[in-house]
Amino acid sequence: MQRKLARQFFYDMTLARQFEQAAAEQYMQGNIGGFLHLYPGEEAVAVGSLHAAEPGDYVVSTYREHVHAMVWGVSPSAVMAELFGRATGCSGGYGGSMHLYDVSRRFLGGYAIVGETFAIAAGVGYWLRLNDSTQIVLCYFGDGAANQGTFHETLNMAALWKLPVLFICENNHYQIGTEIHRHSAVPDIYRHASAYGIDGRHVDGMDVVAVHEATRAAVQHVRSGNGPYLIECETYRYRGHSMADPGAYRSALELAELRARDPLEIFRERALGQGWLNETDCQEAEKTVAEVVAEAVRFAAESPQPTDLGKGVYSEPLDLYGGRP
Amino acid sequence: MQRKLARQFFYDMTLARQFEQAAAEQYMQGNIGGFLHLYPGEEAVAVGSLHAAEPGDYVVSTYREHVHAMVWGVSPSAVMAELFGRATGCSGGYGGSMHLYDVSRRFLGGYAIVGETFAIAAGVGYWLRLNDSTQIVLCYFGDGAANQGTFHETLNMAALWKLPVLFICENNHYQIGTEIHRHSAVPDIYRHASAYGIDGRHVDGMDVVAVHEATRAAVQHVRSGNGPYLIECETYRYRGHSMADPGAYRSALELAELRARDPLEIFRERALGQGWLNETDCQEAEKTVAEVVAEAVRFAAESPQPTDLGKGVYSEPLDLYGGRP
Amino acid sequence: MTRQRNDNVGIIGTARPAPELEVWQALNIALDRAMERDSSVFILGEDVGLFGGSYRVTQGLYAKYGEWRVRDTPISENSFVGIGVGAALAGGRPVVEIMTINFALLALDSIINMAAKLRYMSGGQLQVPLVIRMPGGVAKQLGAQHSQRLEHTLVNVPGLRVVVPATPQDSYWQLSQAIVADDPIIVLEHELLYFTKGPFDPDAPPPAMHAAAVRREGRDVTLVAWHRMVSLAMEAAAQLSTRGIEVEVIDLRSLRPIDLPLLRESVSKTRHAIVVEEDCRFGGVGAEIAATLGEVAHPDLASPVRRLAASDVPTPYNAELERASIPGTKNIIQAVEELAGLHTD
Amino acid sequence: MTRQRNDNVGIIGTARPAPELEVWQALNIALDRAMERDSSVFILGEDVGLFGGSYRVTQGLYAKYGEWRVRDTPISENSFVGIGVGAALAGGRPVVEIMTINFALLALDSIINMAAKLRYMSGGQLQVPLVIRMPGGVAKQLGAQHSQRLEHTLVNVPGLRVVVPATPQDSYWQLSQAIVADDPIIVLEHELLYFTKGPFDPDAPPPAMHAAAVRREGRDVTLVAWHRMVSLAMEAAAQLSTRGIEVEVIDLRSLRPIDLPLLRESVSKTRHAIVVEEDCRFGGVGAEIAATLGEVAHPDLASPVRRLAASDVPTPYNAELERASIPGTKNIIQAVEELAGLHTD
Ligand SMILES: Cc1ncc(C[n+]2csc(CCOP(=O)(O)OP(=O)(O)O)c2C)c(N)n1
Ligand SMILES: Cc1ncc(C[n+]2csc(CCOP(=O)(O)OP(=O)(O)O)c2C)c(N)n1
Ligand SMILES: [Mg+2]
Ligand SMILES: [Mg+2]
Repeated sequence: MQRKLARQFFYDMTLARQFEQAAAEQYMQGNIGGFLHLYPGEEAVAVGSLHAAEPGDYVVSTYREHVHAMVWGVSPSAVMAELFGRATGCSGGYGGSMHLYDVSRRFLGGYAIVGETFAIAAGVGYWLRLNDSTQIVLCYFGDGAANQGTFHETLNMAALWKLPVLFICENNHYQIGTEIHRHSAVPDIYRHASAYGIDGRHVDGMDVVAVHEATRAAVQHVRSGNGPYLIECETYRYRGHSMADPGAYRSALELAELRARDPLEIFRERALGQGWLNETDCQEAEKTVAEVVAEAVRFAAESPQPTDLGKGVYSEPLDLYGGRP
Repeated sequence: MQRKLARQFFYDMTLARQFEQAAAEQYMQGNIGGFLHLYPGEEAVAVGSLHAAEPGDYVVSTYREHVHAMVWGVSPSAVMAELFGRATGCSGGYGGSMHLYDVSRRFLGGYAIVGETFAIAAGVGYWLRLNDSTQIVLCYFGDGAANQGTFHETLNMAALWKLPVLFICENNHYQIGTEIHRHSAVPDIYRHASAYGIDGRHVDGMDVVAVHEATRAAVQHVRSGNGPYLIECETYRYRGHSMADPGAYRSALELAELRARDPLEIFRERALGQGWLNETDCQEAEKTVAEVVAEAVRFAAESPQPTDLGKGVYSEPLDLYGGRP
Repeated sequence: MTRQRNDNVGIIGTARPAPELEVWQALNIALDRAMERDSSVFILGEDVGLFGGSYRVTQGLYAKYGEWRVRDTPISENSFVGIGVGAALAGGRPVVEIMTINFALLALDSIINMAAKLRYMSGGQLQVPLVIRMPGGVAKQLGAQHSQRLEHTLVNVPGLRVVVPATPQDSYWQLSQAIVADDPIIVLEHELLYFTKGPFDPDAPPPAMHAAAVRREGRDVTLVAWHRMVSLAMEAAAQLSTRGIEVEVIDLRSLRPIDLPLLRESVSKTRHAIVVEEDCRFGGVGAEIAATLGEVAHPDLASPVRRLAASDVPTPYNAELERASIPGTKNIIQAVEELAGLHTD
Repeated sequence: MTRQRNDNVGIIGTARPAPELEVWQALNIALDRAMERDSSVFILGEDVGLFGGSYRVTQGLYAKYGEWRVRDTPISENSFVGIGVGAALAGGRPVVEIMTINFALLALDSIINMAAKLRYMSGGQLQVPLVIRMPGGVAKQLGAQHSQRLEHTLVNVPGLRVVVPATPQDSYWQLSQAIVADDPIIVLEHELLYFTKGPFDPDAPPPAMHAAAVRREGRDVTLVAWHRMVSLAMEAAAQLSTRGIEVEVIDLRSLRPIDLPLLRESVSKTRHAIVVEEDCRFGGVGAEIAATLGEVAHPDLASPVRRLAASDVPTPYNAELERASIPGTKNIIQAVEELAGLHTD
């Protein structure tokens, strides 16, 4: 493994962890409103997979997408400002935590209705395929989302038309308070792929290197015109579903067990052991991240509020009563 | 095979064929309106499968359901009267061809939106299971319907909760004008069952005996509390999708080939060969059916029109503006 | 500020002092009692069981009634609502919770094409005693996809009834009535009302499910509101009263049917009406109320029925913009003052 | 009976004689021209390709443009509309056909939660140049599930525009305009209008997409109609004219936005208005028109705006009941006569 990539993994996972921690604090202080879904425990998935894609590719994610946005190049400040609802946020303060967008980077959201990411990703894929483009789409979804009808409908069409979409399941075993065995008859999500003639595989979602390697192979498959691919990353979220959820449906034992497989810790140890990183690298990264996150919070707090209620509903102002100027 | 059952198969398939022929004629004469979806070519599916169920069981079908209704005990006259929109029809003239119901026989429709049958059947199954009933539900659907999100959603729940539902696919290779390889990435519908941990099997849907035997085994499986089961019956429709469709998207060759495997002819030959039936049996059945169908048309034509526009919208009359009597 | 209960004609309530409860508790008691009384009542929805419901409404019922009567579902809205319809056809009385109304957009085929139409299409044979509960409305910065009000979509559908309880007592009454009724009924709950308190007496005799209630009497202007807008209208009325303008506040309680006789009675006295609506103005339910009242009460009205409604924009995340997007007490006061100005001219 | 084209103010048309075409042909030409002009335009839907479209609208396009630009889809409405949204975000200009509006109930999440809201939620970054075509209305005995009119659901949604062309010329104009526009636009087509003929000139300059049209001038009553109800209103007007009642017929053409200035202009002359609607009365689009017109045109109106609409029932299959469930020419005549009586009293 390259040193450069290892640094990047470490930096990004640290950023992910610290950013979400800061977001939780800002939420508790009332600076962030609405629903806030955090990513601690799942860092290896976004970080490992996104670094296997190319800048021209598209990314479509869910409402738990702060980390995806940042790893894909949206600045922590723009994300934090969006959580604060400020005009400098990556959605201008109109979207909020669940609706991050950055068109210039081809980061297409941010969908709060479970199951929406499938068709959006396939639609982008359709357009790429129609234009014989070599770009692909990364589509994230949860284990609960796999039960939505759109999963089935979209995977069928993606397979039929060989669309360049890589479906990445963040299987954290829970659909809010419902454990996967209580919501899915076949809880190995990757096994669903075969119902569409799609190749699928399972990977340890706590191991950023494994996720990365699996994704690299999958990206290669998809980019070569072989149609869609599905990767199931088995992972875990440390917090409740959102800030509103204490997560009381999980046992302390289960939580402790999973926390012992912390993706950041695992990677740090391995990277130090293999000599990909040294202690100084890690400490420097942690320090930089702390500064970046503090700056993001400061930036967000000092940013102006958006002021135009009607902006952007239509491409040009529209009087619903047909006012003639 | 019992002589009695053989007679029944022959009678019902003959009724199916002749009834639909009469319906087509009545449609051409303007006595039947709306969309009319006919069953010729597919008779072995409804006839073979329904005779494997018990009277207390429930049946849920699609808009191509005249034959299912009749085999399940609704009189041809009540069905024809419904196609004519008369008050004596099995839905009082309010439903039409696509919405046949007979609550007393547990024939629950008649759904015109593709994919609706799944959840209705599972809902009935849920209620049966909640009450530890030994009855089961037969749920019919087409190959095109398997692409609807409700297929996926419902099969998952039916499997999770071991609901007593037998899903029966009438795979006639077409979703109106779109051939199955152009609408489904995995056109072997029975293979989809495994994505839900459900047992599924394929059967020749032109062979009424094969359909019957497969269904008997499946009914046994479902009734014993093993949860749902899926049978794919491969069949063919001779006519266009509905009376409005000339079916020009199919080659004459394909049509001729399939017609050569006509379910009625196959069964007649086999039954005569095996001595289950003799020529007299067949001729008698054909004669009786001709009378029954003629009577159905006469009954329908002479029946009164329904006259109350507002009947049955609610369980009791409701003034939307809250009129106080 | 102390608010007095008013026992005049048209005001729903009881003279007996009642304990105070929150809306979610009242709904919880309604479910519990219905399930105790009738074993055909059961609950379906996401996280209604082990988790106890996103807004606590089903709390405790899973432990008490078990998984078959309080069923946690996968995220499959169209199908689990359809399962509710199927079970209702077979004899059950399902109460389906759609976690929030925003997800109802996925289930409208089951609601509109099946639940609402099956009785009619079957010539009156089939019965669909189904209740669908959905929290909705603009809450606190939930963003455009999670701030939906779909009243306009549901009220137009023949075969459905739609109720909008705003108090614990009404929540109890109307949910209880909906469960015993033989038709599909939509119970719209407001996310910001679950934790508001109010008097509660489970044994008080209920008014008709669709009856509107006069929450405050007044002679100058009628405010027609429902759900959260009722409390804003009450606040506005209290403030206006100090300036000598007496507003009559009507809590509609039901959106299909609507209690037109009560509205007519009110405007025959006040001669002015404003509909206050949390949904977007264009094509909202307020239009039905204004159009009908404007037509039938024309001789009584001194000015056309007005509508105060949300701006015609998706709900923005930013807190200030969000607040500006829906009517507030100030807007109501201003609208009444404009009318009153006109009135006294 | 010969009908004259009228070139007065407010009447859309051209002085040049034009060939006659049917509505489906006009739509077909609009698609063909748009696809020729702009390679980012493509079509998605069930049987739009090889089969040529259920109502022939896409006939010939599959052969001409190939399967990637005219794509036959599985029965997966929510997802193929969502695919349209995704492709639009990436730069395409998809024209999605939902085979009939009845199936749109399955796709409303993609339409309302995604297409309509994405631009706003992204702070104006995302663009959704998507057209969704859907045939609908009460046709001939298609039964309750296949006779839907969902105008009321769609017109309330911020971010959408909804057009309702009733003539070949308007069908061509409005579909063409919708395809080049940068917002998601719903084109509602009426199943009984596809094979009606009318003058057609593809090169005539179009009016604004939302502009209403005066189809017949009159001084006594304004009839506001759209889609198939326009032709019934015209018939009624012709008959009433023989009895000395002169009706002004307005074809609304667009339901979001609506052309309120034209309506006001008309009622300032006629002082009476009736909205004629094929959808159910309760909570229909007619309510918005009546409420708004009643409010802003109050001083001009001699009587409240009335609504003539469908009965509030699912559509029955029986032909006579079906006919009775929606307004017919006779009902329009009767409604006008009632008003006129009132008028001349
Ligand atoms: C259609 C829909 N139904 C319900 C919800 C409420 N909801 C939000 S997240 C969630 C659980 C999703 O679980 P999963 O897909 O596993 O993602 P995770 O949150 O675990 O990352 C639910 C039920 C929703 N947003 N959309
Ligand atoms: C949701 C929905 N989409 C589209 C249609 C229009 N439609 C009616 S039947 C049909 C084809 C169904 O094919 P299949 O399920 O194979 O059944 P078959 O007609 O072949 O028996 C379609 C597309 C519909 N009724 N419902
Ligand atoms: Mg999960
Ligand atoms: Mg088929």
